[in-house]
Amino acid sequence: MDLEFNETELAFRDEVRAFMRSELPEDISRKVISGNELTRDDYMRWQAILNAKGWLATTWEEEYGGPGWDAVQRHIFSEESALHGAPRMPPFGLAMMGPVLIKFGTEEQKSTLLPRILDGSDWWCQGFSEPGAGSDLASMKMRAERDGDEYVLNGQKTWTTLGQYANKIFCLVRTASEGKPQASISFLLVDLDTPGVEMRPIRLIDGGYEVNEVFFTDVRVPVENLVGNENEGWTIAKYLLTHERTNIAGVGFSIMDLERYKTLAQEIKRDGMQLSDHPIYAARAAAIEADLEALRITNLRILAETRDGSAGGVGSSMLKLKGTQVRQELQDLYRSAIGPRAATLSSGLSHNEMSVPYDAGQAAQVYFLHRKLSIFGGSNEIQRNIVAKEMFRD
Amino acid sequence: MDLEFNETELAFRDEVRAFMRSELPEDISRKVISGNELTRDDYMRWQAILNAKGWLATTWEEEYGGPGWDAVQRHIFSEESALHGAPRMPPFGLAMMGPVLIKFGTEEQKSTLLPRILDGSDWWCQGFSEPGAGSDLASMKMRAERDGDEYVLNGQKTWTTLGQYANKIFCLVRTASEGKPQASISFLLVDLDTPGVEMRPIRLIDGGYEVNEVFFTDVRVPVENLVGNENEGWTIAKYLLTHERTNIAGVGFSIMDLERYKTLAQEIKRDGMQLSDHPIYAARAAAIEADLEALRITNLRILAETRDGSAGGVGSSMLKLKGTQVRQELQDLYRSAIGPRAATLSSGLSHNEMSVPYDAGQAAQVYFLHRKLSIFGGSNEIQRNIVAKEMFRD
Amino acid sequence: MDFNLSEDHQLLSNTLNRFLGDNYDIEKRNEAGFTAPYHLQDMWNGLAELGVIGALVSEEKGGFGGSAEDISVVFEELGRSLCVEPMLGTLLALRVLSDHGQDERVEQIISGESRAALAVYEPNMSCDLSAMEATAVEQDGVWRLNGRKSAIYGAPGSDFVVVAAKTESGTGLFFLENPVLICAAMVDGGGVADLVMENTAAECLALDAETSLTSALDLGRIALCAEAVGAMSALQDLTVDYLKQRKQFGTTLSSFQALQHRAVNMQIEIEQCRSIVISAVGQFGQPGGERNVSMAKNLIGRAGRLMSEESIQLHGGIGMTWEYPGAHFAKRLVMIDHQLGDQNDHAMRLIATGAKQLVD
Amino acid sequence: MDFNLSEDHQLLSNTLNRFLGDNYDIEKRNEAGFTAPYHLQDMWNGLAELGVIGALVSEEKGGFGGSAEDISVVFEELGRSLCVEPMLGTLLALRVLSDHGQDERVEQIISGESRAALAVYEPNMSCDLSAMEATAVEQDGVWRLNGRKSAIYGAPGSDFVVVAAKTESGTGLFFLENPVLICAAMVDGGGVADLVMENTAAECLALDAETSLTSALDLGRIALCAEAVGAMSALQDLTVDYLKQRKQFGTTLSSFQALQHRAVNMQIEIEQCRSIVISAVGQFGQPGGERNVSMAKNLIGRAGRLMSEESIQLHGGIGMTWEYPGAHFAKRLVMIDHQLGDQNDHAMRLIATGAKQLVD
Repeated sequence: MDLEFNETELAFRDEVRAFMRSELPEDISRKVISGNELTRDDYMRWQAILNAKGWLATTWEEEYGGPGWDAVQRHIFSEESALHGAPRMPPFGLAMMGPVLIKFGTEEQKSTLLPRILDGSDWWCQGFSEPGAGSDLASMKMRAERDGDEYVLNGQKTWTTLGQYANKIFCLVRTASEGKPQASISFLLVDLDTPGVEMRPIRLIDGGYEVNEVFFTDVRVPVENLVGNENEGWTIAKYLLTHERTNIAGVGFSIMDLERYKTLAQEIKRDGMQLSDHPIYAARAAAIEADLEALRITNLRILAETRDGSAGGVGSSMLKLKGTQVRQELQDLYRSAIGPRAATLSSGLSHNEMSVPYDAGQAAQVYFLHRKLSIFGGSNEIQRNIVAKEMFRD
Repeated sequence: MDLEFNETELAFRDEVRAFMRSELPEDISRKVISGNELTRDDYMRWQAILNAKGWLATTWEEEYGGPGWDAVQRHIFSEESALHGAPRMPPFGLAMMGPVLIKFGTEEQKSTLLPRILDGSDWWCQGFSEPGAGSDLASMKMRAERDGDEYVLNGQKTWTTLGQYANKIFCLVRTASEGKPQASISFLLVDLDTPGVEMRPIRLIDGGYEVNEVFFTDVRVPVENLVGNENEGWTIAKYLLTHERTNIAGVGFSIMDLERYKTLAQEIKRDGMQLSDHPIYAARAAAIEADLEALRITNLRILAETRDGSAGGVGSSMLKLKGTQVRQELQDLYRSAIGPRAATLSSGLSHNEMSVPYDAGQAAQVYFLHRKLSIFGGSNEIQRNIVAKEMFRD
Repeated sequence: MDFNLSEDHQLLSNTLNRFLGDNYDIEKRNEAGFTAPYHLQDMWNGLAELGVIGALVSEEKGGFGGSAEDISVVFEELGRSLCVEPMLGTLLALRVLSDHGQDERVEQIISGESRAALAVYEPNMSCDLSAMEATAVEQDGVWRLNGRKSAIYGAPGSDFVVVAAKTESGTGLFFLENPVLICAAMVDGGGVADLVMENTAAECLALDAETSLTSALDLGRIALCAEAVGAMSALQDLTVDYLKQRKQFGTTLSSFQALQHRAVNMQIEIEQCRSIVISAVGQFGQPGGERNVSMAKNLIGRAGRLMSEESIQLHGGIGMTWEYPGAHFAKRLVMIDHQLGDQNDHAMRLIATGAKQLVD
Repeated sequence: MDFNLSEDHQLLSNTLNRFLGDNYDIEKRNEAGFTAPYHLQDMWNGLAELGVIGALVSEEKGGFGGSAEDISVVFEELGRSLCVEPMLGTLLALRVLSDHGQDERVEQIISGESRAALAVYEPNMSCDLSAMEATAVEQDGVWRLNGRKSAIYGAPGSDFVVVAAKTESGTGLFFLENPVLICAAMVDGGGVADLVMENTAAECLALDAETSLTSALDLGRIALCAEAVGAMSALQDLTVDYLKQRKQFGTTLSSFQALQHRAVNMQIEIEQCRSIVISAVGQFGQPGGERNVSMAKNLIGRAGRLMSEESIQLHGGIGMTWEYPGAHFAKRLVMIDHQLGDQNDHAMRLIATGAKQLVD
């Protein structure tokens, strides 16, 4: 048994660290660490820096422009990214569209679309969920009717993350009116500037804007935009859902959050008592730290098991479950540590005016926004169902 | 809104308190408070004292020998009993058999059996559960075949509490081979000394003995022992299950346990620190105290709502759920407070030798035994199902 | 023993419920709550006309109520409608003003003519008055205040602020007209402000008002707890309705046992919260009654988080959206824990007062 | 990075598993564990023959292992079989003896010829050596001990006890042959004793052995945590099997979603416990490694209670019976938290050492 990375891996980690220290723009990392929204330009600047280094499309094969990393390297890269406050690059182009095209796309699709993902010409978003069909793809309703060399799309998608920055969307659509979803769904690419597409923002609980609804009214899409065969979209969707999801446990984010809490606890007083000496807070932080250290190792164990393949469904479900619990606990601890001022929105109260080194109301907003962790991307209830199915299999 | 008992009720409470202080034998209350098992004789002594006072069969009408109390008086009596360390009288004769006979029994059954319950001639036990059918009466298997003026019983009952002290058992038996349980079950009384009845102890997790299995092999019982009509036992069982259960929240027990904990925390040190000053323990005890105070009021609220009738199913399910949680938390707090010595069974280490005023290993035993609170008498999962059914009713 | 509201209280509750229901939908509330002055003046006038502000003060002090129960009846209804009007700040100010013979000012506030707030909290102080750092010193017959106050609820748009500050005799109260405030919205809507004082001249109301302050703050805590119970009930109704309607995998969410059991646990906690408010109300003013207040704030803090997180989770994505009323109830329930001392502050207070009791 | 056992460790694990499986059923265990001397001499001899006792000490000190990983491999198997043999007490005694050049005694213990236990804990001391009250004073060339030791694991039937007591130089170690013990069974089986010392003469092994003691106790904690992981795995297997088999209302318990989700939560905690033991083993002896030990003991304490209570609850009545093996696993998991410092003691240790680190 050996907990340590080997020498090659350690050297790689040092290389990533050096890169983060020299190349990650400080204004971006500051935003990430304090939980502020990133602009499209922030993402694009970091994307260009990664692409120049060849570290952008971490899961792609080298022939398509990926760095040729194994699972451990990908893990190291994403953990170091989190620890240094690098943006988590939206997965829709790099981690979803790219691998899908590489596995299911035509040569034509690969040669035209993959480079556009890397150089930022295309920002993809995802059209899977529909109102009334979040985790339940089988009840999906959006239709694509074949009309000559085109499909005519009618319906609605929702929870489309960062759709406001995107120019393209990949959709699951119903191409057969009958039969099981496994045999009636197709995977289709749509330009967002096609007539009949309308994107509307959904304001979230914190007042911020990161997801959208997309409406399709008689939208005409050429049949070449199909990925894979007609009525075989289920296979692609399943591939995406079970595909290795790097950093699903978010250990790096949680380590960063715990550090942030510890700094705060050294700086803030509650009723005259230094928060780091406050027994209730200190005992709770100690328990969370134990959970986080265990999670870090669990993550590595599952990584080691699946070093050569994709992560098993049960393993990644467990990581998602515990990972979101730990992160949400930390957000709650941080919010709660701030005390009465956490109820105050920052507008009008600058950092200096607060005379404490944190953005008080921001912490509560971040806490509320991060309730999404246990809902989006397959709710924790769905993850428990997945693990239970495996546990109670005959 | 008025939280207080009225003057009559307060006078009654004072009367009960005075009675407890003067009449409850100290050796018995000591056993109750420290969680030791009571002997049959302990129960019988207290039963005789209560019976002499006319306070034994708290739920019976006056004509049958009950005290004629309303729900508030019954509540006050059971709370005061708990607070003073009086034994909780086994419900099988007094709270189950008695009310069933009064409601469903023949005049003959009432006149012969009720007095025998009061004077202790009969100790009844309960034969409802069967192996493989705990909360699920529908899958009950024990059969009673009619043969002339007798039933012939074959089958097995289990979880028969204090059966070792009993001379009689009331059973649910299957008297029709087909049809719904609602139309095939009868309520039958059996002398435990009838040939073919065998009682075997079940040792519980703490090594103690309070439940039993009862085996019936060709046991012949006269048809006069039927209560109600043949195949109408379901009605009686349902009556018993929804009948008002006094003190289901166990508030008095929990108050006593919290006091016991506070005394301990004043007397014991952990790593040199007085336990009452230990922030982790003190904060936890404070939260439990808040839960308990809320439960005390919840109990009174439900009592006030149902003052004149029997407690609603949902109300008593909620009281059982929160009541068992609070009691079990207190048992856990107490066990945990004792520290390393809680792992030591008391045998061989007398109180003096322990040089602390508690029975160390006993606390852990009591904690384990009290896991039964959330299982027996309708598990907490069943209670949640009951409440959910009401909540989500259309 | 009677847990029903009296006829008067039932009337107050119904009137308020109807008024808020008729005049106060969630869109209007959200628009007002996040834009200065963070409430609606015509709503405030309406509440004054209904006598709701007066219900916070006793008849002998010029109001028409003022018992802990009056206050809990009012705030439960405010919570059920998620009202952002500055009633908490007004309650706190009214109580200390009426304790110190400020009859005229009290009358103005009750009539809705003017509005006041109470400045107690500070960046390093959450619940324990002895941690207060702001000071008041008399120089040449003028009282001058120094220090920083924060979390002054309802201060934006108010006409004056009552400030608590340390004097040589204890914790004094000072009256500040047209204060210069740093105003902001609260995370869950409504107004709040900080106040920086540098030799700020003020009128002295009392040199040592700790008893009055503690009593006012404890009533504020009861108010917040009652508000939480109202908000929890409304949120639970939304959640149960949603589970009954929404279908997934071909069946309603309410048929999934894991979700059922969680909804039951929530329901039990709501009952517990309602009970602990009754307990705090019933014991208010009795010896040891501050322990019941702290028990209430501790339990409500824990249950509020549970209700908030579980209701969002049981709703799924829709529960995360601004458009959905439930999200705002959920936010309110968590933020209530940040006001007037949170679950941990009140656990510490229970520990401190518990030790005291045992010594007595 | 490799989380597989080495071939040697796999062999050790398999051998021990087979030996215990062949010789040690639950009835035999329960009979032995509650009757003096609270273990089975022939099992102990068998374990010595297999080299399991030697695996607790390094080769240079006369054993055949001695690393934190060796110890965790042994104890995980002991936990899986719910073994009551006095291995914990032996581990503690062996480590301090081998640290102080007691080669002959170490050899006797490894061979099974004699047995020893370590007396550290006291009625008022749970985890923090500085709270120790027992003293040792030299008079006329003889060391005399005073005070009371408790929770001496594995002491009944042992040939000698190593006693920790305060000296002028620190925490000393003393050797006591044929001690007069107050013996008892543990709540979950196995032997434990108290020791009352009144001017008791003893041989001095060391005047200040705090480093050695802390290291031995931390290894003991790792041992207990590994034992808990073994016991949890076995208990979870029983629970999952039961849920799959047992029918209620016409369907298996495993088809109830509320129970499924709870079983999943348990499974995740077991994985977390396994991970934290790996972390504590990996960091043992490194700077700050005691924090990982305390994290392990804290997490295992919390998860152990969850596993114990939930497994009993999911079983229903049968889980409450002495006859059912699961009940004894459940008891062991809770009682492990009482040994060598519980979740709260280790939270306090994490707070103390965390503060130290930040100051450094």
